[in-house]
Amino acid sequence: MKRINLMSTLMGVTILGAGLSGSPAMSADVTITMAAPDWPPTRFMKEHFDQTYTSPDGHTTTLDMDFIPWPSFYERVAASLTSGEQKYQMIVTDSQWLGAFVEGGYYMNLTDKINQDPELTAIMQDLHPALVSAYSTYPHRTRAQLEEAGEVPAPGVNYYGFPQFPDTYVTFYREDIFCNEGEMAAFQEQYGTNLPCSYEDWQDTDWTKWGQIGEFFQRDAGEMLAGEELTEPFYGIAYQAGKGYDFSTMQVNAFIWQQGGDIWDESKAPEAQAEGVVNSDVSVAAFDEYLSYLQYMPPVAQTGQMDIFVIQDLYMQGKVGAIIDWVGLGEPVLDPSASTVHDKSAFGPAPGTRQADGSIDRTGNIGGQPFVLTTWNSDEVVNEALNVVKWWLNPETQLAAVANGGQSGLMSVMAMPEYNDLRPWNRAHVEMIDWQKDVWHIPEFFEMLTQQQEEFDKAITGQQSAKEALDNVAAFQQELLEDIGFIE
Amino acid sequence: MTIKLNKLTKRFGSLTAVDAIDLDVGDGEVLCLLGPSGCGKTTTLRMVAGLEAATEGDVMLGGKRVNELAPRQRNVAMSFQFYALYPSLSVADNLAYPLHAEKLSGAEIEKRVAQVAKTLQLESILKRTPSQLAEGEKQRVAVGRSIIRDPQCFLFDEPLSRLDVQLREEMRGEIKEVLQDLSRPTVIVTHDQLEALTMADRIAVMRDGRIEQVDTPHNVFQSPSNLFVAGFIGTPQMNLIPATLKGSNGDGLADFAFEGEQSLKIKVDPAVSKLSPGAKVTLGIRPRNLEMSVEPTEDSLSTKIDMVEPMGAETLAHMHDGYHDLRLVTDWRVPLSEGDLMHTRFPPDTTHIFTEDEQVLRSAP
Amino acid sequence: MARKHREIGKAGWGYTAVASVVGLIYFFPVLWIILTAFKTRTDALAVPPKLFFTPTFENFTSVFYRASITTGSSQATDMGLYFFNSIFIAFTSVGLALIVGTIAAYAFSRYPLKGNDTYLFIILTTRMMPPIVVIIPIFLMFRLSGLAGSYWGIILLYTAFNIPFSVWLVKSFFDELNPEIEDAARMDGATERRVFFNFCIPQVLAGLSATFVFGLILTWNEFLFALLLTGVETRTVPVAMARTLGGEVGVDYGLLAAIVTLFLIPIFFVTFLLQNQLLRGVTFGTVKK
Amino acid sequence: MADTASTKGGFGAWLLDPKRRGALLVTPAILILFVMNIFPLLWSFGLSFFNYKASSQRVPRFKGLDNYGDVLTDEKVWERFQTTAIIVSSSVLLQLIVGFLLALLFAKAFPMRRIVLMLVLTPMMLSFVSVGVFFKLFYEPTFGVVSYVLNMFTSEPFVMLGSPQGAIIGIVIADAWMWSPFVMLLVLAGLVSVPKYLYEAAEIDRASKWRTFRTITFPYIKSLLLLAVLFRTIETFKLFDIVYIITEGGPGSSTETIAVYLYRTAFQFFKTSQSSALAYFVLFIVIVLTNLYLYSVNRRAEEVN
Repeated sequence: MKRINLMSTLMGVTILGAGLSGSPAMSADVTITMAAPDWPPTRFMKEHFDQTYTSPDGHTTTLDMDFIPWPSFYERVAASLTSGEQKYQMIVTDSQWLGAFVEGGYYMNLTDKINQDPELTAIMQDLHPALVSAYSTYPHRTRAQLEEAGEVPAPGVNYYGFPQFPDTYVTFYREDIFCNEGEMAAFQEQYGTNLPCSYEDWQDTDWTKWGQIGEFFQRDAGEMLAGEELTEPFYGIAYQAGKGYDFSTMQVNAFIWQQGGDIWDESKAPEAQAEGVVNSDVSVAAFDEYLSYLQYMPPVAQTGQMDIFVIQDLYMQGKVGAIIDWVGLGEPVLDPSASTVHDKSAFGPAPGTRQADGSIDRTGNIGGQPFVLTTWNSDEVVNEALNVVKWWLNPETQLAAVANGGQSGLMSVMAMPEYNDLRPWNRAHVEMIDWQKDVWHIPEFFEMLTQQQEEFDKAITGQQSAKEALDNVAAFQQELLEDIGFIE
Repeated sequence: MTIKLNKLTKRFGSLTAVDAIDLDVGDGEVLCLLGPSGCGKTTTLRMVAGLEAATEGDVMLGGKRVNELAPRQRNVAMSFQFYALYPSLSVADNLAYPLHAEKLSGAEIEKRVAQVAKTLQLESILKRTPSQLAEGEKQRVAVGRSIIRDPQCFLFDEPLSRLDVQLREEMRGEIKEVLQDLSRPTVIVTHDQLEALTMADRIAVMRDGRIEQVDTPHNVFQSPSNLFVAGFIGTPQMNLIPATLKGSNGDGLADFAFEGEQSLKIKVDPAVSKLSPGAKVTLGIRPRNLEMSVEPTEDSLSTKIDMVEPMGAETLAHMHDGYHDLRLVTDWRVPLSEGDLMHTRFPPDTTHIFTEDEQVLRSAP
Repeated sequence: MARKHREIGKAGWGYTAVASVVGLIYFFPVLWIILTAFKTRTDALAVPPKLFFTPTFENFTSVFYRASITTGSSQATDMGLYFFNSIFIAFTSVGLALIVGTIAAYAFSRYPLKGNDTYLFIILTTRMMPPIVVIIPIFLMFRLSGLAGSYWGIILLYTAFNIPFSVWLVKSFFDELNPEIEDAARMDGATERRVFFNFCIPQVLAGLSATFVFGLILTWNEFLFALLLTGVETRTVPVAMARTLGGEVGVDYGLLAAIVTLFLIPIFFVTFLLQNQLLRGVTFGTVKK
Repeated sequence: MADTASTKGGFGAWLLDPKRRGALLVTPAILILFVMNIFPLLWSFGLSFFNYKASSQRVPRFKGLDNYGDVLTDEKVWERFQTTAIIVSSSVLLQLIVGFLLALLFAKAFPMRRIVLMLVLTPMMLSFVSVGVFFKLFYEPTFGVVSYVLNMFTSEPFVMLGSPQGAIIGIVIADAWMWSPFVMLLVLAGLVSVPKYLYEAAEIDRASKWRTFRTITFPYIKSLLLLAVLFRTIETFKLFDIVYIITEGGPGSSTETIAVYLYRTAFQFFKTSQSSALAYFVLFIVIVLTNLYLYSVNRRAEEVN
């Protein structure tokens, strides 16, 4: 298949079906160049590949990982794709990028391959549906929609990606102070409820208690904390409230979803509206609640710079008692050279909103990255790349990945008895993954995200109210989405 | 008002630029510091101005030691070699510049500027900026700026060096005229002896940081006190001929032998009798003092003309006797041609004798 | 006792002391970065901030080695190669721009073309464009020509970035020279080449040094194009540096500081050596004595 | 015409004809510039008349000047320009003041000046990224050394980046710190070029320090200062990394410069054509500034001559 459009070639986009395709049966040297962010989960993939991979087709396969620094990863990949460089055969990608790069003709639609290959079908069936929904589908299909179909792969759904590192946010907390008897008694006395100490306690922790924890532990220098005098101010809680990328949206969405509000739902396009949904009273109240806890957080919260790394650092340096952060950022917390609380930390599920029936809704926004194949490869390379996918999503590989700080999306692996003990946050992660939804996947996601982050930031830094922020977001999204035909 | 320098010394590291010089400049006197470049004359001037700190010795202005005072506190006027006109200011503003420190009224300043402008014929260019001026005009502005106020003394650093010959002559006269009206001690630094000879009341000839001779222009020219001054002052340069004294009588009639065969019996300063026969000396005589003679005499040297340079009213002849070069200046009407043999006479009392230590041999007046 | 008065424009050790205090205050952020290079993460983020601490050299080790995820054994980070690349690419491209620019500058100065000033202005304009705009076309061009990921690609690009600056600066130095000397040399039978190399170049050497330093400062830390147009083999330090800005933790302050510190050394040294020329060159040659 | 060339000895001789020497010598520079710079510029100039999006496979449609219309009527663009103008003017002003004072300090010769001067020159040699990262850390209310020092004087924690004004100040300080040395070098060059005898003359003429500065020093550095203003303005206009790292344009959009916005439009929103139009609009403004800049260079040259 060769499709050359003169105009798009001139404009910088070239979609070339790859040139040579040899016979798949013949063994050959195959090099798969993969764009990957430079961090342990991808480094593990490369190292483990070199140590264990043998091609079932008898190829000599090289996985050539182009490790790109995280902060520049998006630019590098976007520039490579949109300029038609065609350098990469596989790409680690944020799930939000799917729409833009699928529409651009860069990410390969794997639906047929999955349908034709029972092994791949089995893998898709074993993957947690929340992950399949978030990481693989475009146009985006929700978990509910996939499950409604009753079969995997679901008919009429296009599949693109596989989990490279599935991520959720969980609570990181200081066992030494949350389980301190004096503090526990004082908390009980002040709020008439228990200070969460065990995993089970956290399972019963909602946002109200989260706020109480924040208020309770906000202490000045000179005050006592768990029997010791503080030399600097201490804070109870922190979660992301940063202007960069998606560093507030991820947490705000949780509040909105849990309280019954919604973001613009692309899986229901073109009927789904933004105006009236995004800025519904429920959403405004949810965003207001999110904002109300910021007062208990370290002062950086006032700058709109409190991103996922800042809260991690505040926690690791012992400035805050509990944070909600990605599992993917958990490993350094246990590292004595980086963390002053490496031996005092425990992990629980993130708090949620208590429902009328007393249960807690923990719906959250999924993190982590899938990886995808690109469109310009020969059949031979595609087949070998799929072999790599199968190798990666093999339970053995996945277990090794988890043991080395990774996470698995396979339900069979998560169900293994040893899984929860491999890393201290695994139990929370497994519990949380069931609650995950994802933000938009449409090509215009970045425009929407940037505008939203800006409006949220104004609310976080006190320049406008929650209502104003969401009204602005809704108006902007409504106009944009109508313009491009996602809303009729 | 006087300037008095007392054992004034300036050292730059190991280099001694000015070496313990003593100097007095009286009220209304114009003194020229004359010497080849690098002799320390400018450094001396700058020490008087306060732009350079003295290493040792005293600078006295009006009888007061001023070594520790900054230039602004010494109240001196100085004109710089490159004029140092303020490029962004008009001529009028340049002239008025030194008056601001005196807190004069605007009207008073204007009056003074007009006065100086009149004296130096600057009226027509008062509005121009320095970059629009000719060299001569710049020079006049620089002079004007120093005379506009009433300082302790005037200092000029190579005031005419950047002018062409004609302008230089003109300006010499003008400056001299202006200075005569201001009864303040004035020091002019120059390497041009004509400038020094015409403008100065006294000249201090400097070499290697030392003052070789201080005297009136006439005396410096007529009675150089040493070989250096003799050679430095006067154009064309004085003839300086090494010789051996054979003998002398008390009246100053002496016999000299030169390298080669020739010898000379001439009348010189009677002090020559203090030398014992056989002493090495240098005879000095200005080219204009040599006379020509048709026949050889005992007070003449025989030479051959190498080259004739007409100089307008006079003619300069280069001659040699096989061992020494001689220069002679004579009236342009005297016919001279290259290759001619001639005899040059040393008229009585115009020949200076320098002893082996380069000092002039002269009986006390 | 009256104090000895100071001569204008000269100052002594007292002045040095005052200037050093000001200089150190100004230098403080750099000093802090250098100190951070010797700190553990905990020390780097300590409250109150630590001026005195037990120095660690681990950050410097980490610049060149990292632990394997699977085996924990130490792996080279290729940072040595990146340092080489940075130095090689920066020096070559700045040098090349200087050579090409000097030749062009000489022509602009001595053999003005029709519309000389227009050419010069267009040359300068290329420096004014926000780089983001040209990224996509350049990227595609590099792919088509096979220059992407090669030394030559990035060197040529940096050369192009430095040419406007070189031409303008060096031309102003040529303009300053007295062409009579060159004419005199031509009268004496010197060839054009000799005039250029034996008369002109020696007189503008100071200007060339200044141009070199300025080009180097402007090229040394270039990030965006290096990120997009270098490959694994030709990656430069500023790109590699970005790996310390976030991943599993936020900014790795110690490691970043260590790389910054090491990366400062070559350019600091060159600047120090050519300091006097820098002072002269920055005037764009228009200031004469 | 090929014939005339060949009669004189072929192409080589034609090329080396002294008439063509200027053109010949300029060719390598122009060639490199054309391939690496001018060609891509023309390319994106062409793009600015289409509705091309790099993330879309749709065939681009010719839109004429629509993109320019969109850019000029976009409220956000003007807001960003305003922000940029505030940051550029205050940063350049601060650079001028600091650079100027530093230049005065270093204009005197003193022992070890070469070494002390290097302390001040170093910030210029750092990367934007590292300056951004470390200034952000300095301002961080819990860990930052600046905050720590200021906290000693305030009861509330000092939060530099919490307000739009504070964020702008924070960015301006970082940028001005980095580039004041550049202004210093320019001014220093001006100061050094003042003939010493002018100061001596002023001293002899008993001019006050202020008068000396006004009548001698300032005229000599005036046009160099103008040069510094324009050069820095042009560069600061492109300021991206420091802003992006320290505030990401926040709080809200209060520090989002035109360069950051351009980046977002081109790289995050993939509005390739529209971003080209915006860039050319920026270029237009920069060219106006450049002309002023050249004017000042020429005036400087005239003054000195």
